[in-house]
Amino acid sequence: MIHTHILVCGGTGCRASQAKEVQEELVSLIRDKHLSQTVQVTTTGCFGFCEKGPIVKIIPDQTFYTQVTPEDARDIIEEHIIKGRKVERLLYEDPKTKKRISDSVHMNFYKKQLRIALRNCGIVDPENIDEYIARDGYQALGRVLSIYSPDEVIDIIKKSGLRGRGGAGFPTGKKWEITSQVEATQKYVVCNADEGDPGAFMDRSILEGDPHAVIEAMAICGYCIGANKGLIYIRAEYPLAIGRLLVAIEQARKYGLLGRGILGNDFEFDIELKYGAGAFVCGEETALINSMEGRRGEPVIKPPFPAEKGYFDCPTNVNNVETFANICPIVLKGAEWFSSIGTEKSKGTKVFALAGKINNVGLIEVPMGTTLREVIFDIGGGIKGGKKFKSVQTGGPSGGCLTESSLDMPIDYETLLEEGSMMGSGGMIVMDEDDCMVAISKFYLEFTLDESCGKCAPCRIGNKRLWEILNKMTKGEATEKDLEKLIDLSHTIKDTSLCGLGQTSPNPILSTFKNFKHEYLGHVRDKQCEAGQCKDLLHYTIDAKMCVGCTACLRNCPVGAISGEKKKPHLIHQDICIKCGICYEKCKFNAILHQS
Amino acid sequence: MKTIKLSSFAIETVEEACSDFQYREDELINILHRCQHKLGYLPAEVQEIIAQKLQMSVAKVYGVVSFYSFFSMIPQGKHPISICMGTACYVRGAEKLVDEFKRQLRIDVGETTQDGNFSLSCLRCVGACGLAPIVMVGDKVYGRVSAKQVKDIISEYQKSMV
Amino acid sequence: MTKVKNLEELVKLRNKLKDKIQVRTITEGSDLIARVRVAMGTCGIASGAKETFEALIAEAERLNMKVLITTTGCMGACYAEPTVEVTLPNQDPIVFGEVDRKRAVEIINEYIIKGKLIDGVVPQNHQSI
Amino acid sequence: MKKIHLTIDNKAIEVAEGTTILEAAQKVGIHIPALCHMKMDDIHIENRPGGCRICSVEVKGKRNLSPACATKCLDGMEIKTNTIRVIHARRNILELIISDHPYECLTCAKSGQCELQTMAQDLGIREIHFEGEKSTYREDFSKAIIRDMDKCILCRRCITMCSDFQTVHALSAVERGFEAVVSPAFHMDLNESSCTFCGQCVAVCPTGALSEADYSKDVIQALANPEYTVIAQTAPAVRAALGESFGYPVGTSVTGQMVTALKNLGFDYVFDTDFAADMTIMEESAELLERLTRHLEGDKTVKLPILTSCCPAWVRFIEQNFPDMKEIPSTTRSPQQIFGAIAKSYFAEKIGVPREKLIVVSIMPCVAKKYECERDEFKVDGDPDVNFSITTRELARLIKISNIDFKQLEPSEFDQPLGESTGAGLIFGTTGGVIEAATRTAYELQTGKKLKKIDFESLRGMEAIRSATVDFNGLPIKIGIAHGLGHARKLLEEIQEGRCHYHAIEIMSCPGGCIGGGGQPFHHNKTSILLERQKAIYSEDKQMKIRKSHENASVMKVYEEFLGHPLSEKAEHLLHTSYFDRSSQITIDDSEM
Repeated sequence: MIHTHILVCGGTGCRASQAKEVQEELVSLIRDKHLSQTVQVTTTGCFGFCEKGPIVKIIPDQTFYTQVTPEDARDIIEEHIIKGRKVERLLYEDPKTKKRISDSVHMNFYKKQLRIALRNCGIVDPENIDEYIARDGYQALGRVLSIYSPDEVIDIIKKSGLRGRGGAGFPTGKKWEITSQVEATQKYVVCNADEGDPGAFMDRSILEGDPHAVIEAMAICGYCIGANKGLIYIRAEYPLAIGRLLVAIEQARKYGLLGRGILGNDFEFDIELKYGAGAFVCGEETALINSMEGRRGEPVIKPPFPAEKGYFDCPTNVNNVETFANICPIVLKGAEWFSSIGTEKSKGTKVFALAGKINNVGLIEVPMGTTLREVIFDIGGGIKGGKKFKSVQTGGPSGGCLTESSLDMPIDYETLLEEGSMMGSGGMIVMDEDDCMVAISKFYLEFTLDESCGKCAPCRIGNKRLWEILNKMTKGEATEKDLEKLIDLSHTIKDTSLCGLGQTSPNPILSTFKNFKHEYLGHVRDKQCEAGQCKDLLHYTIDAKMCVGCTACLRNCPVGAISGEKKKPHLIHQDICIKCGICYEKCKFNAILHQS
Repeated sequence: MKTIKLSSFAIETVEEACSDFQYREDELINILHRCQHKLGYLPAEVQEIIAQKLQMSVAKVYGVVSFYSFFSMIPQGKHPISICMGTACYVRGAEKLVDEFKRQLRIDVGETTQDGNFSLSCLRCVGACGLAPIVMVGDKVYGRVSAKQVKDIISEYQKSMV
Repeated sequence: MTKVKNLEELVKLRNKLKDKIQVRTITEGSDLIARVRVAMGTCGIASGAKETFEALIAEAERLNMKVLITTTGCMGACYAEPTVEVTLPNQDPIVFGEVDRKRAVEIINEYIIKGKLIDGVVPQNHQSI
Repeated sequence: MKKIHLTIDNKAIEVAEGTTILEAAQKVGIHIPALCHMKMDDIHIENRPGGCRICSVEVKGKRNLSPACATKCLDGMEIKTNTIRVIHARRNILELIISDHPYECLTCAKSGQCELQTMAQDLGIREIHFEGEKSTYREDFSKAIIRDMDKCILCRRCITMCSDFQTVHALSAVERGFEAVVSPAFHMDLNESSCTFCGQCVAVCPTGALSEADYSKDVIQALANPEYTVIAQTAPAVRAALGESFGYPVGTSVTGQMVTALKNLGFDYVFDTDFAADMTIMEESAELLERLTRHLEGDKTVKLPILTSCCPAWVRFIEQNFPDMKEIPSTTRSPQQIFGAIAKSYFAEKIGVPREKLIVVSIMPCVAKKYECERDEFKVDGDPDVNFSITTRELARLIKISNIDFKQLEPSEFDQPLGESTGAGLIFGTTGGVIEAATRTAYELQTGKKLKKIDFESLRGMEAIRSATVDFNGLPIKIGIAHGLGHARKLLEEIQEGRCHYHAIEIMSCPGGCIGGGGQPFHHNKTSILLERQKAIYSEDKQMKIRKSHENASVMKVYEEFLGHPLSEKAEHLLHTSYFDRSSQITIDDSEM
């Protein structure tokens, strides 16, 4: 019977530092020592600690070895497995105490992720309210209703320092307070689940994985501001989340956790769903309210804010999904606990959807103040395919691209703004050397262009012009004068657009221009795309010296633009070539050249 | 008098949707969702009846329909092909897939092939960023698609037609 | 389901449920031999988690094993979907990545029955409150 | 009310709470340019989407510029309207708007009156830095209104008029982003939409996106053709506004010069629509009295109140929206159509010209009249009673085309017999006028007494919905007045619900009645212009020798020689009409299933 497992990290980072060789060595030693019946070596996914790779972990004693070389394998087997003595020099040294830590149980600092909003995701069955209740579900609501006054709860939220997770970071407690103080017979709690950033999916994951967390928090909010009705505005493109929310709402009603007289108190609250229909601008509060009222999702000028005049002109508190998901733990564990996490001005954690040219694409939650480097290289496992990190984009189409120099900045609302990006809803897209920053700007502008409601002139026409200039650049048709116009116009659009969409739409341009000015100049002056992404600036040729005539390019070319005989150098016919780049990807001999 | 011609099924569908939502103008989007779900798309005639039932102007209904990208006035192909254009998919080459599908099907994004088999659309982040780039045909998800696979995906459905 | 009348009842209910379902490890005396959770968010389903889920149930039924298999939300490891978490009695949960039908059968036969790990374990590098 | 103190360009000012920056600035002599904003005091028309952003100003402490039209003044605000930042941003936005606008100023219908053009001049735009793709749309040529949406700047004033003021809802913002535009549903033509052709969209459009269908060329051709006898009829509201196009102060009545100008243009006869208005009154009062008598006799089938029917936009509105009530309006044709019918029968006979050789041109303050004269029921064997209807603006252009120096013209009189008119016919041009004219006649016909006071001041004004009770010798007649179809809708709904106890209601589609028509010289959102025109009408009425329709000798002569009496068979045939159900009907068609 197997009683000891040796886990060897198979993540890209560790692989690059000989993890495979370590594993082979371990396996052969086990075979030599006739331990195969009791000890098993297994490859795992990334441990998220790539800077100290390769990682080897022993189960069940949880020993955590770092920077293991193939030569160390012998000590691990002979000392640790056979004699039961840990190999001291391979244990992780705490950089502060200089002490070596023997097992991962005491290595929680290595666990850079802390899950508050995602606390139940991947743990509870979202369609079974019992599992939620078993994990303290609805205890916060219960305590709020029987112990606290609305003002006391608002005070807790204010003291916790929680800020809106939808992007701008307005203090949540304050928002609740404002709505609670407006006098009206009818008020509403709205959950904004119209997540639309391309590359962001945390709200959807929370709703799919832990719908009750949002329902409970909305009820608490209703109690605080004096609303008996909650509305969740959710994208119709999220059928699974919708289905699970409906099940959850029904179950909560059956338990009397929604409806009249909740938990024996004189409090009524119920929730209804409203569906979005594919308009990103509806993430903006006033547009969202227009859409919920069955109209075109066009924003209107604030003030009045929804807190005064919202859904059907009633005071309305709008928070996003992740914000709500933080409420119950704050109520249960206290404002002090929450405010002890994070930085001075940004408390708690933030969920990010980590994607792009990164190994561990996924959903992560880290305390505010974690650095981008930790997120990308430790948790994210570094850049895919061993390429060079170039930029990380946060804040979606409203955000910006940050460079190497920002990697050690702690993530919080203010720092990201200072660095020329923003928190946004939490998309985090990693880009490598193959990504052209001009093309990325164009991509985001295309998005804004698609999603602009068209109401105000700077956003409607201005973004079109920005896109056109960028398009000219990627085609090598732009001049330096165009570049000047691009920046000038960007500032005007920021300064004069009606809503947040337009006011932030030039951010991708301004931040990439700030950090990658030479790439813009390269496109306009030299008509060159250094990343090799702008296909109009490239042409593909075959280096006859390198080409072995394997025919791989010829066979894979979708348009038949390549000719050549077997084992003889091939040729690309420029008039047929559509510059799709498949030959470049397929060639194993570096014989395809792409040049500006 | 102007006459609006529609099938009895469409009329019933609209009537049911409107009555389920108490003929409320503010429920227009929910009603449109329901009708599109049942009818596949929202032809002008359907919008005319919805407007009549909700006692609102058809210009307003169309204003809403044309505002939201989820609503369509063109019937979708038998096999609707959607390419995710979320950032994650974009940086992993979704644009090339769009180009290739356009080339293979000889239609633009937002169009349906003449035989009605395929329609092509782009969507924003399906949330399967780990599998980027993503292509969906109907409900089926294709992950880590390369431009080369495009032809195979199309022929998979062409075969099933014969 | 009956209505929960007050906070006291809710606390009682929680304590009862905690014993019944919350436990991450399986308590002694239970006849369960394993608890399995399949991450079934959109990303999981898009990667084939439904098939995985069905395969696990079918295999457990075929072997007539008492395994509690439930669905759950996204575990966060999109790059390794579909992901499956398995908890054996008195052991820490293990998460397996990229579990297709074949690997689902393997997990039951190798890990649950024999205690042997299979490649592709996804280390859990987060703490949850 | 709370007072608020702030400074604008360093000028201190005190304003009432709720005042916008734009309004506050005006008070201290600072004119902040704005494009989409439109506010017409007294008649409660406001368009403030905050969309054009031209009025952006700097508010100290705010990160972005704020739109002056939609930002309320707050205590202690420090506002700058002319910093380099503001000026630069404003110019950039204006350039953007122009970059998506055709450069067709030279040939544009709105040239010289276009607010976008004026602003480009005022801001000294000499070059567009941000050239790019322009939006293009199919032009929509209806008989009354031309939509050239390439020129739309999405200010949405037209939507405010069409939806909020008129409740016609023919237009909506459609599509989104760069493709966003104002349009009827499915980009259909106005003809197929619920448009009533009231022309208020044209009246407020800041650019040439919406304009009247121009028939001035057809008129020139008809005038040049010796085979035709060409007759002009001029509506009362035209004379009160035409002068504006030639530099006269607003509110100057130019009746005599207008007649001379028309004669100089080559019209064979210059007549007055007021003449036909007097006939309208004869028929309408007869109808009112007939219905009233039956009502008083206890006839339950009689439809009351009677509604006026001179306004073609209003007629189309009721046909589309209230088809079940199409029996309520008076069946009397509008003055334009009565004129046409009489001109091509009675007058044609008189001068011995066959109908088909007679061309009737109406000069109207209205664009809906172009639609009205196209209606089939106003044609005889395909020949329309009124051949062309042109607006006040088109007439002004015709005068200019013909090198006539309007200001130098000596006044002259209308031709006879169809040029004789009364003050009653004249006041048709303003809200309340038709019903006042009808009252003057109905009172005297019903009671057999002479009116002591001809002016019914209680029926006048600019209030949206007005009501008054007139004592018909012991019989109280309740009268309602509405201008604006939205207000009309309210009254119709009251009638539908049985909450309305009026005997007669006058309805006009345009604000202020015909003086505010869609064919008038542009008022550029100034209500004061409408008020001045109204004044001009009432003061001309006062100066008229005859002020009651039934005292119009020429009208009486037509009855004597030709029609017999009001509501006679011949009168019914020539001067009355019927209305159609223009609502849409759903029919089942399973043929494709």
